[in-house]
Amino acid sequence: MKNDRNKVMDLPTAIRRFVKVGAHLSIGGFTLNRNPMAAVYEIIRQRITGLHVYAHSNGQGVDELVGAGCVSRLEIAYAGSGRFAPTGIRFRKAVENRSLAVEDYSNYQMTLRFMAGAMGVPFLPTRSGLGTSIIDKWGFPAELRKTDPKIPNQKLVVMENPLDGWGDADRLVLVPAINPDVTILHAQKADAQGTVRIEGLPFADVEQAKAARCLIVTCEELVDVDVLRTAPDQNQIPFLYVDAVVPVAWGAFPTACYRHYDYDPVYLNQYREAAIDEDRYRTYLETFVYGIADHRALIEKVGRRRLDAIRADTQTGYAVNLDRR
Amino acid sequence: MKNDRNKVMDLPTAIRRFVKVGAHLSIGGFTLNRNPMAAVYEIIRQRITGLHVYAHSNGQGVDELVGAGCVSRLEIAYAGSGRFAPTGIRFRKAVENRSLAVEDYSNYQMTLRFMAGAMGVPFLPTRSGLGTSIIDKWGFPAELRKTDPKIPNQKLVVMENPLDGWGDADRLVLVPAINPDVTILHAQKADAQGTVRIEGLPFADVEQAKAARCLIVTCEELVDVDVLRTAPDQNQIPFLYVDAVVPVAWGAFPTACYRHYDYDPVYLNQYREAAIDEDRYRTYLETFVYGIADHRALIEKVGRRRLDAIRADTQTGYAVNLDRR
Amino acid sequence: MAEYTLREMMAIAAARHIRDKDIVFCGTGIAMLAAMAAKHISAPDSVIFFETGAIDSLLAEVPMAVADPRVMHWTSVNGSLADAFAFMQNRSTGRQVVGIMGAAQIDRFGNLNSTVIGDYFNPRVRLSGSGGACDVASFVGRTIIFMQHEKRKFVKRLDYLTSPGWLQGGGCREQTGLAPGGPAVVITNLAVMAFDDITREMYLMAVFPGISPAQVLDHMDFEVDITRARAFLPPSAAELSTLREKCDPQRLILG
Amino acid sequence: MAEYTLREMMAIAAARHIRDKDIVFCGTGIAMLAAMAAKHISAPDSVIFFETGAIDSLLAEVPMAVADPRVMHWTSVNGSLADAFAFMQNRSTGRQVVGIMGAAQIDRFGNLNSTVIGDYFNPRVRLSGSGGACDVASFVGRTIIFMQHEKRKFVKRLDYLTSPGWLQGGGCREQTGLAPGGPAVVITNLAVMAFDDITREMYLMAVFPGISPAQVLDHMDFEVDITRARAFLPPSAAELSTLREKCDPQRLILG
Repeated sequence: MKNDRNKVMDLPTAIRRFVKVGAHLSIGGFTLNRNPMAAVYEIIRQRITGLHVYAHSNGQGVDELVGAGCVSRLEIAYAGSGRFAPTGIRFRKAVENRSLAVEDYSNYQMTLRFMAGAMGVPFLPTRSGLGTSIIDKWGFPAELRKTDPKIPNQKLVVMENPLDGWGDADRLVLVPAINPDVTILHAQKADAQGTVRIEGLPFADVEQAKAARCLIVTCEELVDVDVLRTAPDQNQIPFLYVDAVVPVAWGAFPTACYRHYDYDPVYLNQYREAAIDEDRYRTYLETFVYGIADHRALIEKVGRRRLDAIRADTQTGYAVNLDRR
Repeated sequence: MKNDRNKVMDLPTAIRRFVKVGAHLSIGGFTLNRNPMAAVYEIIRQRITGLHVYAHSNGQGVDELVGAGCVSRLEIAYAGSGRFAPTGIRFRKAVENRSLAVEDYSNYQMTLRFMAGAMGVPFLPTRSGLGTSIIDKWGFPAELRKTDPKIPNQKLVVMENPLDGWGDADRLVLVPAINPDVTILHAQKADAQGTVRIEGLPFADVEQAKAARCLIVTCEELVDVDVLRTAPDQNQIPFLYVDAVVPVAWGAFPTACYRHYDYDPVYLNQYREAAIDEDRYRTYLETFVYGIADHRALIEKVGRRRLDAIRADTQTGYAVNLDRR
Repeated sequence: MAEYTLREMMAIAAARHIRDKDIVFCGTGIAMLAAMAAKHISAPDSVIFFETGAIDSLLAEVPMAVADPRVMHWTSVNGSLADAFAFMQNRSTGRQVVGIMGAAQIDRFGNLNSTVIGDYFNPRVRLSGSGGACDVASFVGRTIIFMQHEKRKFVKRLDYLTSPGWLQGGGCREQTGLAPGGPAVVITNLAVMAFDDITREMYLMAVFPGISPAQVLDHMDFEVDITRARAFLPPSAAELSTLREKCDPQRLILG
Repeated sequence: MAEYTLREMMAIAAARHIRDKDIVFCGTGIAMLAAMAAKHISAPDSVIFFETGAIDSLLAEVPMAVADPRVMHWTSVNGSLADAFAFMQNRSTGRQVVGIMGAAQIDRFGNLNSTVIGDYFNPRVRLSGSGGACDVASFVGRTIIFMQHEKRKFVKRLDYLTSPGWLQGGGCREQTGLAPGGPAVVITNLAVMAFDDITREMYLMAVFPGISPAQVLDHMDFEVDITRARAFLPPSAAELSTLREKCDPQRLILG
């Protein structure tokens, strides 16, 4: 029940309970920041496949899920991790060898789709994309859309403004709501009941959380209810939306977690190097995901020295003068 | 320019510059909380008339603007101030004697209308109101809507779901965007450049602010830029939306300002008593608005004893054990 | 037997219809007292939230409005109006919500008027308007309605339909495009009314001590089925002391 | 004359097109450097903001992505994606925004492709996709575009139209329902291109030192007007030192 008082559980349990084969999934974060990587690696370890993933620019986590073969369908705006991988390498390979069905949207369109799901309306309107191939070219075959009740019959609909041109708009793009079976996000703080506080940019995490049927929150710190309730203005997600609270230190590693740690350039570069070569990528998966018990083991493997290098400066929230080449 | 570095000005100047006769206006707050009352009283003192006001449940400020004859048209969801005046007394009189044109919506519909204005789309969809008189009965005459380019031709539009029933919705209500000429809100903190921090519930202030062509922010405290920039997660309105920053202590009085002061039951009861009788109401206006130089003078008139009684407790943010009968 | 006022009995009657783990939307006044009482008595895990965006407020003192600073203290989140209504329109969260509301007029299908008495364009009495009432009535799983039992309030035809109940009854509500769910009970100064599962028509469910079904009908402008009426179990001493001491010691609302 | 690299010249060329008080949307890489340089050189009151919701970040260190924690420090507001794009779609704020972007392909009307090379359903090369590019190109007052000047990138026909420029030229953009405004200049490794006010067709505005208009045409798959071409004023020592010392001392982007 969404208003149980204690939702704390361990990661394998949360993933096993809420992320089923073929589930419709969305993860929080943006490119190389606050991806729920511990959860992503656990999904890969549990070899959950056939996932239908919704992403705006969620980045590293999406590329790793795709690379490990967990994803069969992807609705996405941007598949990359900034300077480390302008185009996600495993994503690119999967699309080019036809092992992944892709539907393209823009970041705002995906954001609005999550927002529509959160608001309980079938669509939201925008001017974005008029005149582009995003409107004309539908990645998912029409039959798939017609036969699968979990996705809408239309990728989107272009409509004349029914309000006589009000708002200087003749025409609008209506993007369909998304209600994922499960959303997973990583936050700095949560309490056992499920109230969540994200520090720094929230990206679209709040909309993704509220649109989901089930919500798993992994957090750096599990805090006492008093900590969050004395400053509720700073909390974004009420416990009423949350199903599982999973404390995982370094849970976003190798992506960043503002005020806790920076992204790890060493890991991200090593990932890129591995991702471009099939043998090296298999070795990467064995060494850093399958061959490892849990996220704590990965963090221990990474080692104190690198962790200290990315530890966030208390003033700026990131690792000042980190070597990011 | 919205990105001038110093937008600080006094209240009479801000009102004179941005609130013209016949302007389309929206004010922040909700019933008896955080109404920009200093600005409301200044508008009344400057005898600005013919205002077209947009409100959800903005409360005390709206009833005083209506009572003083500043408002000719009102689009509103709820005209009252909680237990002190379940129905705004001057509002009720104005409607019953036909001196005020009213268009009725619900709170969510009005919130969505401000949100649509902020987002730059002509409408937003909702299920709210299907089957009600809010859909059928239009308060503004059709001619008015056709002839006035500042309001849409339709109060709202009911539309079949163009996405084949996606989201279990057959039918939706599209509510038209609002872009007020000016929005005025009262916040706890702002800096000279215009970054704004609201403490406690923001109500729909942020949407009203972003929907407006011009934005006046009155604040309890004008703070140094460092104060707000060291914790930007707690700020809601970027300076890029703001035109005027006006420091006014007790600027929401007699409504509440969380963490600063509670609403003043004495003033609100006295207002109700005055509002029901024409003579007493004229006296009220003379004594507490026209006959007074500025908000500071009103606060001095109210007097230390009553101000101390409503001063907020630092822990709870309101005046504990205040006599509110 | 314990002494109690009518308002106290009505608050407790409503509190009894709140189930544990319900998410309770309430406005000001007696509705808020009912929600607070339920939390102390029968539904400790129910959660109170307000259309203003406050979720699970501590409510150490009774608020005088849904925007009272007292609702902002010790919440899970201080959200916005947009957040609060989206929570109710969202199907998975909205269906868990029970809304408590009142009105000036009600019809046989639980539709409510809180906008105007007389012609909308030529009003005899102008009221406050919907506020969030229309939204809540459109969205949530079920509603509990407070009414004064008078002929002029239980009317054949509303002067204005502000908040949708079962509309014209039967499956009409869903056909119109509203969320499943609707009015559950109406609590008045005389009785508790409910709605038939099929026809969605109002019927007399229980009468308060000393009230006869005939008296109830005398206070209504339309007929309802009284054959299912049973006697209402009076408030217990425990219920009353909780309501008085824990919810409204200042008697701001109980009077 | 000062020594400089091509990247440095391109960054400065873009910086010169940013006016004081412009609100600058930028992505990562050279675009971000150009925005940072402009703020230090010619447009002190320009404001940098990112699609991720960070407004007026301090940028003590150059971010490696728009979600880099470095954009979150010392902002006016740390908003959401929804806030950032609403700011651009909103007519009164959006028209003040200049967007800096890049792409894999561009056509004569400044339409961009960053999605796929080859057939969308049978791609030769799959790229990252729109991200926020389509949104920015749809909403903002004007855009500055970075391109490598190559035949395969300046194409007659895009393989996929990701971000709308002037579409088919003339008044086509407004007729389609997009906001007024569109591509202003294209900055390449050879020249600066602009768009005709009436036809909205690309023309050669300025060539970089040592480059001839003919050479520029050799690197394009379509013809453009070269009669308006003038020589490009090389970066000054002051511009260069600002770019190097203030914007990217680690040469993370300048290389």
